[in-house]
Amino acid sequence: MTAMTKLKGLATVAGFAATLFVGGATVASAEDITLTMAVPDWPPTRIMKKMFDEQYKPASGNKVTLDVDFIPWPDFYTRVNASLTSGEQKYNFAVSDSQWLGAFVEGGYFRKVNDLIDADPELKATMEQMHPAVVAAYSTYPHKTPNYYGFPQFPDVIVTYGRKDVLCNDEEQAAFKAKFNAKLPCTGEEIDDMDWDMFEKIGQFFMRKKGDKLAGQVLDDDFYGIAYQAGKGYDFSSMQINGFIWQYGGNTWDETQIPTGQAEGVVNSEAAVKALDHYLRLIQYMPPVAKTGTMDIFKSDELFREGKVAMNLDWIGLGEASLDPKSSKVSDKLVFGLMPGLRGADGKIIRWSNIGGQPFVLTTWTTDAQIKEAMGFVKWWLSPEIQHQFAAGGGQSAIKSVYEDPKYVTYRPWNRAWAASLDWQKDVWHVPQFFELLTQQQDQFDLAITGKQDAKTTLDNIAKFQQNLLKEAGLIQ
Amino acid sequence: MTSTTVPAAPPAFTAFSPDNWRLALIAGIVISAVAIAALPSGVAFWITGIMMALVAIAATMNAVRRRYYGGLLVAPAIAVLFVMNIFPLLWSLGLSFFAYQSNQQTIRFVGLNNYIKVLTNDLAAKDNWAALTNTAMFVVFTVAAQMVIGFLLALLFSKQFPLRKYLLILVLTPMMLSVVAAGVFFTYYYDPTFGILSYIMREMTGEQFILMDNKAGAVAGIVFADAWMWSPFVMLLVLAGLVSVPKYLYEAAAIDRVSGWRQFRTITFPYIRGLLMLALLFRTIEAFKIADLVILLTKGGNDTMTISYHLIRIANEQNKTSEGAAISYLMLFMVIVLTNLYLYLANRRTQGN
Amino acid sequence: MSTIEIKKVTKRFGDFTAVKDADLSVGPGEVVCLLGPSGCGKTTTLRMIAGLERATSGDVIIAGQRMNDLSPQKRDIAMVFQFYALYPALSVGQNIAMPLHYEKLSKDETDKRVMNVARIMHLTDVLDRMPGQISEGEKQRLAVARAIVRDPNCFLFDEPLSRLDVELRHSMRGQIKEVLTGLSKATVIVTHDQLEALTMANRIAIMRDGLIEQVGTPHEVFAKPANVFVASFIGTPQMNLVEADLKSFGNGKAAVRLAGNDIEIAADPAVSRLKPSKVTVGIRPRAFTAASEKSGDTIAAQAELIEPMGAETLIHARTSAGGEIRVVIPREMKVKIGEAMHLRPDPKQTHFFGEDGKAVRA
Amino acid sequence: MVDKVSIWEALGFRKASGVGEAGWGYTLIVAIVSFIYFIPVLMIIFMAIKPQDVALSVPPTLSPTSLFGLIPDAYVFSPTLENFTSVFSRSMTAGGAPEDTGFDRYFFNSIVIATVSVMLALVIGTLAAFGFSRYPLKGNDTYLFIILTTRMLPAIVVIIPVILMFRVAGLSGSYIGIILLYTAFNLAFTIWMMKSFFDELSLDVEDAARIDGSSEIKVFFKICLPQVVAGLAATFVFGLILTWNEFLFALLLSGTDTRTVPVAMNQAVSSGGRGTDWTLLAAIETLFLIPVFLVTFFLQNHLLRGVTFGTVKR
Repeated sequence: MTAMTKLKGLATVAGFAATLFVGGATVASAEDITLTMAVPDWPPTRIMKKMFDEQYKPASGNKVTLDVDFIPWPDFYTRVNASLTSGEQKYNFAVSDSQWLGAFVEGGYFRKVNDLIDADPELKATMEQMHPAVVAAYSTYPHKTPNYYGFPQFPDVIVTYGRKDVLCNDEEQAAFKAKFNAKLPCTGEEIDDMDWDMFEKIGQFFMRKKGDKLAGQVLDDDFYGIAYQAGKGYDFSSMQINGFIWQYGGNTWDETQIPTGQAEGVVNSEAAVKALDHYLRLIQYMPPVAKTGTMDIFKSDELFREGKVAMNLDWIGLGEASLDPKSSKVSDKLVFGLMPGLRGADGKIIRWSNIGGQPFVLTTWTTDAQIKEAMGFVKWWLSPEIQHQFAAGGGQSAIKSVYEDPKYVTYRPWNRAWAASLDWQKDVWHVPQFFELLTQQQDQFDLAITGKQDAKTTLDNIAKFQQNLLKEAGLIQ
Repeated sequence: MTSTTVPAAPPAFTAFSPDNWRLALIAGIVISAVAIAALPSGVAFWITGIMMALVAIAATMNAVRRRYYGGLLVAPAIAVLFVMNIFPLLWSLGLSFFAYQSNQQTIRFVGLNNYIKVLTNDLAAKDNWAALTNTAMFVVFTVAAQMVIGFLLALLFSKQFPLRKYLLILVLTPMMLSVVAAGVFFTYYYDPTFGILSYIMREMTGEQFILMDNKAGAVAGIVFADAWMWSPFVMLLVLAGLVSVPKYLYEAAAIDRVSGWRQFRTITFPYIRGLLMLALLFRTIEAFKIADLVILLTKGGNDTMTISYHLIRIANEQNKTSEGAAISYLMLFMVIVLTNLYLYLANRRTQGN
Repeated sequence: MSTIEIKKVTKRFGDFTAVKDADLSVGPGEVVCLLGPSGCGKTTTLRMIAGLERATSGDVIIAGQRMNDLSPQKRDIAMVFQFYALYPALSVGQNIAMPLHYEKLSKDETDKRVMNVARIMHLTDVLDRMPGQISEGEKQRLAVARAIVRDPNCFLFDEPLSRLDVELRHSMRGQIKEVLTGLSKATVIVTHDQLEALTMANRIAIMRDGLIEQVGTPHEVFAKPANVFVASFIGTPQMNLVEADLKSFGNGKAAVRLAGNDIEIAADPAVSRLKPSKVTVGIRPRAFTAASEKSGDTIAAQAELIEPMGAETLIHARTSAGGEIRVVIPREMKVKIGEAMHLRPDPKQTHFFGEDGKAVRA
Repeated sequence: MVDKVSIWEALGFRKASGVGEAGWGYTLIVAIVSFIYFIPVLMIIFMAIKPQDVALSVPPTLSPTSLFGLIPDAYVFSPTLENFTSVFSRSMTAGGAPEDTGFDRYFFNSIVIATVSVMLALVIGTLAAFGFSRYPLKGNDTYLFIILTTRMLPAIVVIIPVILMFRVAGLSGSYIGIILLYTAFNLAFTIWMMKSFFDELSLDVEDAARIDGSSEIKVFFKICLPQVVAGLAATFVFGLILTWNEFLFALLLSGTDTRTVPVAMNQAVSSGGRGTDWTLLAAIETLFLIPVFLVTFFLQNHLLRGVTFGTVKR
């Protein structure tokens, strides 16, 4: 080895070491602004990043880079929570679930954006165009107060996924008529008018064993009527159960009721017990995985896509996979409608549901220069043209002018249920204790779902826990 | 050590020499303290770092001149461990005496209150104790299963036979899988609709089979997956012990007409005892931390909550940092007691002979 | 009856033949040494008798019973291993007791027999120690003790003394021989040390490259080596083996040209069967007498190197043909380096080997 | 003369002798056991080559080949390599064009981070182990036990101070930070393993070398180290397996550029707005298995020769 090659080798090694040391750190010059954003890794965020890269031109003329950290969904909270609470100060923007707001606002991580909205009439107008349910859920803390923190990234609601091929089959229609003296819902409109009783009948009707006939064909595996979320993880039963409770006239505690609101007597009210009982009663018509407490939103979606159930209640956000023939056996047999409701004495359906979806928020350590660019980005994102593009690419928009545009329903088959659903969406607590409340509630619901305790005990336990916890936190007096 | 020359005497405290670590330490502490007090944290961090490096250099020089080889050799490891592990652990230990939630800005000294709370509080303690009992159950079941399966597999592979190398790698593969992927795939194997297990059971009995709908099944499912993944670890250690037994001992035993069981007890076992101990030690430590598989397979349902999963909920999801620290230190205490018990028993048996 | 017999036993490992058509029989009370350089197949032969290796072909017969297919456990034999194979986790006493477990004796009986053997082997003081804590000599005695604690069909020893120092080896030789004499069992000892074999064995089987070259009493293999190999292997200093031309044979004397000298030497009548040809003449170093001057039966040589060995002196001498011969002469005779010698071989101790290397004897 | 061959011998079971050796018959038994043990892995590998539409079919498809008609058609799928391509490039938005998923980078990261940190732990840990073994400090066993305790707590307990420290030191999202952390993570096992190896070595050889005038450094490198090569290999493999699949630290401390495969793998666990993408997950796991599988395979002989040491002492 000559001295020269030795030197070269050394230089290479040193260069590599330097790369290792510096790692991913980016060197920014004066007019380059980088916005770092923590988002869950899924199409609605991927498409946002793509649209930004392809189309966004900042009005300021600065070179703005959106550095998006796509974090897989299962670890998203863990990553974001650890980053925020440890003081890593890594992200300027974070997509947040609506329930997280309180925890991170109280911790001082999420920046209040009222001043930014007020300073910009255009943005203020856009916010006023936003559906109030979405604003309340995604932006406000305490819930429903005019303290704004976030902007919708992907708003979401639960809708009914149905299978046209079995629902509209003549034989099945006739058999259903014969059995229940009612019309088996087949079209979107018929599904829109479906109440829980009808949903239950459909569940019961489509319970088939291997070898039975379904829509004229012999089944090579068991078939089940219905599916909805009944899993122990995260919020994978509360989001459905809350809908039942509200429809029955029951209530949940949330911070809008401070200081007089109580958990005991409210959370475990008679109406709520009846609602939970109703929810539990339908589980028998679901695939057997529901008995294990792992029937989450993904499992029910998977069962539906694999053609194991006739109907599924799930978030719109999971819809794309059903449409894709590669991941769905029912991609050409889909029909969508509203989530069922409870038929009231007047024959009208009482509707309530828990809103899903995520806002994105600004963090408190974002600098003024970054905020300026960030607001430019937000305005661009919420502009009707971009919202239309987003919806066309599989997203949803909560801006009135967008979702009321006749074009909107043509983007995706479930969009016909979108605008109507928005009106009866509610959200749960946004308090910092949300995860404790949620975890305990999910644990209790799981016991009920897996048949280990009845609805009354379940709700009593939840009420008692919430009462204690919230009292300790000074939220209940 | 066979050193012939006498090491140099330690330098006088005031001497300005590169091996005067005492002086360096004092100077380092003073300068760092000033820096931390007066400068922004980013700058102070680096100044403190440089000071620590200087002290380290002085200590090293001192060790070289006085021939403290043991200290010199161990120092880098201790340094890395201190920065990356022990310091954070002490930080957590400190936090366990405060009321602190990582998502709030307040902190307040509460002494042992966190410990008292996690052990006796109406709301918190019940979950802790339940999770602890379950963890104990998992530790017993999965460690026992791993030891037995690992041991039997090792016996199987202790002979020389054709293709041994290729078959051994098959058995070793499970522990190379990522726990998440393995766990997710076990949810598929156990799935009552799509899974192979339920399919086979139904083909055999004609009845629908749901493994995870009761505690026994859920525990069995988790233990099976965990034991399947980690038995190869035990196997490899035991196998190493088995192949290290000199062959002539078995030949002598054959000549002496020693029965199989006695042969195992008096010849084989003494050779693998140390390795079994190491396997038991590391597997027990790991089993105490079991959480991933529980999260993936049951989410703690069917009464399968473990202390480690509980800890993740408390410390990460609910941000109750100091309460989590208290739980983890109680847990650490138990693991230390248990591992020391192992080591004590192991050493007593060794000395007994 | 305690006997061992192997008939036409062959062992192959793949392409390699370790032992070929070995025949050997050991009578009750007889001690046979398998002697040979390392790699000659002697240990393999022993292991086949023990059942630790399976004979590829041939018969292994112990106590009159063919045992090829039996495992070592069923052969009822005792063996002392080269590295003793002491059970490291058991005390000395437990080690000795190990072979007795099979017999399911009472504890008292076991203890009695262990004590008895320990006394014979001088191990009573160390019974409670671990094998790692005793001396090399004690380890060796322990290995023997473990073998003789029971009453087996036969005894097998694999290089029993190879790990001991010279002094210990000497005393152990005697001890083992003494113990074996009292037991009247068929015994096979594997060794590469001819002194060990000569002193301990009733008969010696000399092996080379998997073949048994000669079986005989220590005296036979020394006095009447069957071939060049045995001749060269047995005896110290090594026998002189000199290439020679056999010219004629008459009057019980052979005329040979040997190391540059034409000599006549009395020889076995069987030598007459040989045609005039190349032969190898073997003469032990002690079989020379130094003559004062050259004659028809002396070999001329020049002393080159002188090694005093105490009672005797070993001289390496250069013959006129250039070859070297070793001569042992009494201490009293003084020879200087460079001095010319006339060496007269003792005809009775002179061996003729044919071109095939085999001894020519009546 | 050839012995009569019994049926057992023909099958490879030797009746007598050959202590510790067995033939093809034994291989057959072990092969069956090993295969059964391997089935769950095999099913992952098969999932990786299944077309997406049969991924969750009932009955489960079990084999890419009918094995000459041995397996009924219902259980057979036709293999495809498509899933492996989609690990590296696939559409990330609804109906979008295939784009780079970054997995090439993640694989590179995993390889660099795991290899460097395990090697580093091996160097530092071996030195420390040698120190603990040859120059026992006062309270040696206590130090060793404290080192062991660093493995006893779930990572979640130490993570917050570590994140903070990384931010202050500017190590967030850099290779050096995660590598140092993994080095520490591996040290406990490395030190305990290597100390056991050093404890087993005969001191006579080392003393002889010292008397011959070798320096301590020479004694370590020329005398001790060559004797524990097997141990180094074994420790490397164990360390690699543990580091390779480490998840939590990687999730919380790696940046977008230093993300490792186990973190990115969860893309497929909850993939593109749905639950698990089984074939994709299987393909990632299968690819991810290959490097560590090969390393283990090639160091296997060392693993067996290597891991031999005495009783754990406290």
